[in-house]
Amino acid sequence: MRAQINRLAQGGRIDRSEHLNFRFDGEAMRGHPGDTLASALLANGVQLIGRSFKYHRPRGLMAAGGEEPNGLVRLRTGGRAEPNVRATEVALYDGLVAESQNRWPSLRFDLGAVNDRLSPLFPAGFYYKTFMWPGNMWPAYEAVIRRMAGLGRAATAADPDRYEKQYAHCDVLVVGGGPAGLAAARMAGRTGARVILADEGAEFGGALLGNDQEIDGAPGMDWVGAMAAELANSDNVRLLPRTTVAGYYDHNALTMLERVADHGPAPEPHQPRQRLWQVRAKQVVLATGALERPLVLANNDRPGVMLAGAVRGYVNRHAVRPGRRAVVFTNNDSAYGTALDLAKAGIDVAALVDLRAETPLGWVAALDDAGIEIMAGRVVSAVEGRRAVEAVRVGKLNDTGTGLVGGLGRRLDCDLLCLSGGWTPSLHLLSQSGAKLLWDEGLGCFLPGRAQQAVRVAGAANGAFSLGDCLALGAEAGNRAANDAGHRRRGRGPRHAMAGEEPALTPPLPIWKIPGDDAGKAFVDFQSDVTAADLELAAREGYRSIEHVKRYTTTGMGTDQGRTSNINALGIVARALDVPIPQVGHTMFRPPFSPVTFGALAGRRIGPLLDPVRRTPMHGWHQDNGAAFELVGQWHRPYYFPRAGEDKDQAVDREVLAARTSVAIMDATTLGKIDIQGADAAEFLNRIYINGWKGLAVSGCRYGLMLGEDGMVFDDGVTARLGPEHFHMTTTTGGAAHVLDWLESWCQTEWPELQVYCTSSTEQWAVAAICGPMARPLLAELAPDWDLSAEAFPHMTWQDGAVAGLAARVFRIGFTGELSFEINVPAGHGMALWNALMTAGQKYAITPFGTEAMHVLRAEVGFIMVGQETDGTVSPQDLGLGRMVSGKKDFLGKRSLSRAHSLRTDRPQLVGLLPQDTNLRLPEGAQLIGGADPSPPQLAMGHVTSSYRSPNLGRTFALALLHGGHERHGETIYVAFDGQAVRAEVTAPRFLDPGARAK
Amino acid sequence: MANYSIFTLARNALRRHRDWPQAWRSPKPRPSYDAIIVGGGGHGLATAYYLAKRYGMHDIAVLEKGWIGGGNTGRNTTIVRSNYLNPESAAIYDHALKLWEGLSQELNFNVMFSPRGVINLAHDPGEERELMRRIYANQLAGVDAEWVTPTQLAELCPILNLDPNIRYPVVGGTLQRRAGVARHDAVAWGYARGADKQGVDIIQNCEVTGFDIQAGRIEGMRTSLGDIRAPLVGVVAAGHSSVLAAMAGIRLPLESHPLQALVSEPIKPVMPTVIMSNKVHAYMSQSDKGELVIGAGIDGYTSYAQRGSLPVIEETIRAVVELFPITSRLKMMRQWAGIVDICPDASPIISDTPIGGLYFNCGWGTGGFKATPGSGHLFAHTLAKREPHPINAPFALERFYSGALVAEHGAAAVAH
Amino acid sequence: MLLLDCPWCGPRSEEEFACGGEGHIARPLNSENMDDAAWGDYVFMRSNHKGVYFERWRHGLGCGRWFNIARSTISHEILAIYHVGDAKPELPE
Amino acid sequence: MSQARHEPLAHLALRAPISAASDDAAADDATVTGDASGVAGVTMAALPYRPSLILRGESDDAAFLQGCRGALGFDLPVAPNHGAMSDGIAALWLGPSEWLVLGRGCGKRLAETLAGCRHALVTNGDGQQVIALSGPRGGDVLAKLCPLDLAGGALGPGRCTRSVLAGIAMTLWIRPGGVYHIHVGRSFADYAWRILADAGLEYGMAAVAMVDVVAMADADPVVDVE
Ligand SMILES: Cc1cc2nc3c(=O)[nH]c(=O)nc-3n(C[C@H](O)[C@H](O)[C@H](O)COP(=O)(O)OP(=O)(O)OC[C@H]3O[C@@H](n4cnc5c(N)ncnc54)[C@H](O)[C@@H]3O)c2cc1C
Ligand SMILES: NC(=O)c1ccc[n+]([C@@H]2O[C@H](COP(=O)([O-])OP(=O)(O)OC[C@H]3O[C@@H](n4cnc5c(N)ncnc54)[C@H](O)[C@@H]3O)[C@@H](O)[C@H]2O)c1
Ligand SMILES: Cc1cc2nc3c(=O)[nH]c(=O)nc-3n(C[C@H](O)[C@H](O)[C@H](O)COP(=O)(O)O)c2cc1C
Ligand SMILES: [Zn+2]
Repeated sequence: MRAQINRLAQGGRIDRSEHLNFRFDGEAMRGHPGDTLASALLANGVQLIGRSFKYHRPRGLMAAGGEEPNGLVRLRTGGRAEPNVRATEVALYDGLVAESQNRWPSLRFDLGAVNDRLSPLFPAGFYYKTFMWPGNMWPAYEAVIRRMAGLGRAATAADPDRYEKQYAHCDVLVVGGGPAGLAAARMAGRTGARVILADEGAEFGGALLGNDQEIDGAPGMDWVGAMAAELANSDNVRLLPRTTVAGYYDHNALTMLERVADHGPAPEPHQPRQRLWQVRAKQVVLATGALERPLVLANNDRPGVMLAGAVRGYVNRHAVRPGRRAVVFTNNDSAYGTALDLAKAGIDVAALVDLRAETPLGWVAALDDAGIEIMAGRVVSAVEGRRAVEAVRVGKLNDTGTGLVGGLGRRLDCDLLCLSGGWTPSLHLLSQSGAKLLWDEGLGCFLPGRAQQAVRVAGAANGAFSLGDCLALGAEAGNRAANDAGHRRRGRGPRHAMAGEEPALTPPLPIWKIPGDDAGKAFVDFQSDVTAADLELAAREGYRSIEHVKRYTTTGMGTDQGRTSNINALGIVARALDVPIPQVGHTMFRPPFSPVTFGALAGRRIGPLLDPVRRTPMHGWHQDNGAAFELVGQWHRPYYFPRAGEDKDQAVDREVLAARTSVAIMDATTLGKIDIQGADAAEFLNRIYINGWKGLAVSGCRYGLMLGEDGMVFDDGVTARLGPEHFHMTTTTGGAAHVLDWLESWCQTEWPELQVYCTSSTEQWAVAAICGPMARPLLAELAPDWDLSAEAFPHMTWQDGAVAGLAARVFRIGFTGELSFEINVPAGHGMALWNALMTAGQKYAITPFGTEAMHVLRAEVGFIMVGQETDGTVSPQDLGLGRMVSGKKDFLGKRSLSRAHSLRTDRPQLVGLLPQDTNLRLPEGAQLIGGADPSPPQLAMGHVTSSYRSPNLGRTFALALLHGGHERHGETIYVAFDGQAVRAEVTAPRFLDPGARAK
Repeated sequence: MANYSIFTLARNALRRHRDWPQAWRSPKPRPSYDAIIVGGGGHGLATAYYLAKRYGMHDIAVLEKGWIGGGNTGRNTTIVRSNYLNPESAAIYDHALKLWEGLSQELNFNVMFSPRGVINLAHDPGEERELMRRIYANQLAGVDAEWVTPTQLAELCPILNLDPNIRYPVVGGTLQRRAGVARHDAVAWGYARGADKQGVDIIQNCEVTGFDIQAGRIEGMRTSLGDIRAPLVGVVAAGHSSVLAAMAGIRLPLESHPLQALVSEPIKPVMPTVIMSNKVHAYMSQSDKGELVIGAGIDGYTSYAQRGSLPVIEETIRAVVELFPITSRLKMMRQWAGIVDICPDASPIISDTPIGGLYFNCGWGTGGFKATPGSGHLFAHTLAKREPHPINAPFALERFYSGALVAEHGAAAVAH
Repeated sequence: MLLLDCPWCGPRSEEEFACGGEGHIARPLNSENMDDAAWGDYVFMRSNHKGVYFERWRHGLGCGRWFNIARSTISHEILAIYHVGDAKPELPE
Repeated sequence: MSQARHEPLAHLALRAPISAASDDAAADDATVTGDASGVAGVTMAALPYRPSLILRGESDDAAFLQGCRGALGFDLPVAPNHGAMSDGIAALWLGPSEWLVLGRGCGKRLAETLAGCRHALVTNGDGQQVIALSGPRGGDVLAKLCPLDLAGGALGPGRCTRSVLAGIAMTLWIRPGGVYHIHVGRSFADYAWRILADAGLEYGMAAVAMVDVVAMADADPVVDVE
């Protein structure tokens, strides 16, 4: 077990009384509650944590939060393994297991590090310039490149955890629980508004967690505690720690990722691991703080080079000593506090190097008192050491800030270099919301431009870098947001007194690339291994747009999305192009702010809950009776009912034969049904269907075809006239919803003068279709009061009455060309009806059949299937149904039928095909050609749309769309598939005559 | 201009890469050109390249309102294939695929065309039928296409969920082996560099704001950098085609919608091929850097905002987690959208217009990246000869009046 | 994710709605006498406007009603919501 | 007409009521779970069949409204998303020309009183399943699956609306006491039940079936066609 050699003896927000055991790369270590994995590693003296993406350089931690580019580990094991996790964001728990990534064979000895030696060959975009020879070898090069890249390894087993999603609505969403956010949430909450406060961290407090600023004469964290307690006690406030606001979408819709159980080894039973919140906020306050930037200097990626603010946080919050002897290098005031806090914690501060000649007066005395040397107008010009910082050189900056006076300068031994290159307000979310960001020359950063949605920015995110301003402006933002959300009551809160006056700010001095050691790489994007030289090369090569530079060099494209690097990159590119920064602009911010787990985005609607399985009232019976199911839309329809020992063909043959010789029964519940009523119902149908409806008698049924305005068939079905102003329409199973939408859109928007109501009744009815010669006696038995003779109950009519004692509506229609009855009963009685039919049908060996037999039966008689014979390019004429087209009226799509192309006679037209080999079932989709030679390339004359074996015909047959097919009955053509061409005869698309049978 | 090769790379390494020339110039526009291409996406740049290289027109300019390749060329999921249903489509996409196969060498710029195969999954008998029809049509058209069974799929992509008991089990799929992915940005840059070498002016940050039309003929245009004259104009503006058409008083059969995509964080290789599913709507490949590149759907409304809504992403991620269960603990790193020009028959438009000298190349919608070289070449031919190449003749605007549409919904879907 | 203020139900999430594309496209009454060009214009050609766009939406998973909106296709801001059949409102571009 | 009606969720073989159990294989058909402590934060009940119909007509048609009053005994709610009920009959506004009417005998009475005016009546009770959600976390369960703002003031007790539940269409009727009636199409009932049960796991879910929780539910399964 390693010892916590770098744990400070006192201080910090950790619980020293409890020990947490964990492993990193197999080595056992310990930390305390309150630690992150990062702080615990530092406490254990681990500096080398990962290898970089391209050059496999040794890397240590740079930051303490979500902006960490280097400290990525693979966390957990098995199905819970997760690559690319930032150690800085992992709360330590007992039993934690993590390993380093992107190294082989080990972190210390990584063969990939040879890339660093070869790096002169690998400048930005090198791969665009090479690997082109010999011509076809790229895939081989690619395989090697792919293995080298890629950072972590994904899990190999299924994820055992649950992810929830939840919608939320609020008046004010406050993002960020630092001083500004807490003040805002408190004020908004006091108005009675519905408030949500979300913060990434486990604890509220933001920057106050890491520094020791006082509020009202007490430690800042006391104030934070009081705030959090007040908010927790307000019914109208929802506090969400460990919750990252990830995306800002249209109309103030935001997503938040709550890490519900990530701070423990595994979620409790039924507890989600993470929850994705989808918030709709009337108003948003962004109090997301500011991110510190590193300085770009040679070898600034050595383990031991860290952000000054992060170091301060590790010392104060985690009681960790990130190094024993530090040099602090800054271009702004904020790092002075770090230097002081380091000294306070007993860490030797070799010097504070400020590249500004003018130092902030307010701080100088304090540093003097602490005995810290300030080296002004100086830079850290070189970093020595390979796997860790061993020393730095401090040189004197020339007047223009472009070079050194007198070489690399003085050598200072140290093992920690703290960098502060200024602060970047965290405006990712604001930018996602559509607002522009405006460059502020004085502060050296982008500030919010005019809001495009109902959002305001407060605190450091708005460029307010003093605590007093953050508190005051945060409170004001919260109050105004609540007011704008309609909560007029003014929140009241005390003004706060800061401990002493915060020293006035001396402006930062942006020098984007620190002059110094030319031999070393000066990193800008640490994760993607992009150096200042790469950026300059891109600019030189003509990649002048910052978006081009990004893509050419990959800067800002890693898992941190360049949180610490984008502004430095921008500064360097602007300098290389010699244009002002605003003219270069920043790259586009996109969601998510921080990577979001796929599992959380997927939520619970995966696996068995991916999509509903729609069930008919008889579904259970079908399951119990061994049905094989077919997916049709969301329904599971019986495909066929195999008996023991039967394969699909045998079962279908049996079902088909039964339908033609005795009686067969099918569950037709899934067909769409639409109730159409109103004085103009018949006129409405006249406009919707291609054929006429006004003359249809009450009690009659008629087949109709619907076209889109492009003249192509999109649905069909039988519609019955239930009364003078009342129709019952049926649609295809898959088309039901679309047809209803189609009807509604026309009657609501185009023809509001028509009195008609369309109402879905699909769910209301269960439908059992019985067909075959014995259908009549079977029904007669169950409907003794009924005269079922062809005269009393003719084909294409319907009647109401009792079937098996159930109120029923029976349609004498069918889709099989057989004598058929479609019996409709209220869905609750579907099962009773089915049982009655099965029982009474036993004597006829009643045979349940599925969709496949239904397809065979209908094809035998040449009935089309929408979606099989049609594909959105087929007109009624093409199907041979031209005679249905009414010449007397207009209807949707009619005009398209007389377009030049619609009138061509060589269009694909529906025909029958009889393959010469009567046992050969032509594959559906096979292509029709004129000759016996299928070799490509050649143009097809059409394709097979449906193909079956018919036990009735004793042979196979098919339907096809054939160019000019209506005139080609009797011709021989060839059907091409899989490199062969087989002969077939073209026939009319009808193989059995339904006429007599059905009637 | 320097040739790109391992040797020049090594030579330049010695000089610390100080001497690389610009890949393309950034000239100021001249007052007039023989021809102007509006739109510096892959298609526009390829058009200019082929106009100069194959049709000898060198006095031409490409005007781009932003940065070249910043439109859909820079935001697509890079799937390249040619297995479309109609022979007209197969011809145009396969023409492109053949150009892809030698493109890096032709341009002396590695566009990383990676023919790692593209698989379209079928989840039910209906889809199987549709896909089989396409296979047979492709076989006849001379486009490679084969059916792969679940067993073969397990080998082609071990992380694919082939459990037969899931909600939409995979019953098989089509495989086009010659298909694959390419590096989208490199395509724009490679063509730009190639065109520039031929003397083409590539002018960025130059937005066309109006046309100068006299007596039914195009004379020139107004731009954010001043007026420019040209008797021949090819508009290749993808999602913005209708906007440019409106400047010429024309309407097009297009709707512009955001189409979304996203990438995961980079991981070590898990995905050796490209997989697409229409049923559960997702398509995925893995880039050479290691991110999973995932295509989502379109938003249902017209937009020019280049950003999409969350539900579309959620739908796709559900599908991805279902198809590839090991992705559950991976993370979305970035999502974005492009504005795609959706055409009613899901086929492109390469056409003259009622205005003499004004041509449009648009309507590629959700799937035109794969066509880039072919589209550029055919459009160059059309502009130079002032009449369509036989391959693009069926894709004229006229078809929306005659009814001779080239319906590719099945093969194109919102997929690639 | 848009928030649409249904003229009947008030503000609801986009998930409950369907967009029906460009509005104010009247179906020609006398299509028989139209030439192919005019008919093709009606069926296929759209302004697809960048800027304020007048379009039809339906609260399909709500009250079922169609209505018109004026929406910026650049910012997605909704500038007006009005009933089917009402004239286009006057709006600044 | 004496045949028993088959309830859409009959296949789940729900027993009523069932006590909570903290079983990990929770989403299992007939099951019921509690949270770790076995306490149910939410209770789910599959309500039995009750007659209902869709009523169509125009809100500004005085004759129609009067006819409705005659049949229902109260004013048809014409304000969006309002429900009204009295004497075991309820009318829920679904759209400006569409209402859901629940209760026995309404169909016949409405057909009579509306005979002279523009209207339509479409029976739909058999096509529906109502799942009642109650308990302290009922609203949270709903918020996992439905984008409505249930606490925003617009949708309090007595209100009703159509919306989406996990991608499927539902009609929501908010009853007093934090009880939500979720109406879904019969073919979707199984899915709705499963996903609600799943969503409730986190809070502890008790499921009850076929319980007559509302006075107006009618156990008599007889209904006429039309
Ligand atoms: C998310 C997504 C995924 C996709 N996936 C695939 C895929 O996997 N495979 C595939 O084949 N296709 C795919 N596509 C489609 C493909 O990206 C496009 O069809 C193709 O890139 C279009 O290329 P282009 O050059 O025509 O258009 P663009 O690259 O968009 O170029 C058009 C250019 O015109 C410019 N422009 C516009 N207006 C003006 C003006 N007034 N003045 C000057 N310039 C102007 C624009 O700025 C733009 O740069 C996808 C698209 C998206 C958005
Ligand atoms: N001296 C300086 O130059 C300087 C510079 C910057 C900040 N500061 C100090 O820092 C403090 C700033 O206060 P503040 O409240 O503005 O910021 P803060 O940094 O204290 O708090 C911001 C909070 O927002 C959270 N956050 C950021 N993005 C988030 C997201 N997308 N989702 C959820 N949470 C998110 C962070 O976790 C953090 O807790 C002040 O004390 C100020 O003095 C000083
Ligand atoms: C194939 C492909 C791969 C991408 N890979 C990455 C990536 O690794 N990292 C990243 O940040 N963005 C990646 N992107 C997204 C781009 O950063 C960017 O979002 C996209 O080009 C759209 O541009 P915009 O977001 O700037 O508008 C990728 C885009 C594409 C098309
Ligand atoms: Zn509504």
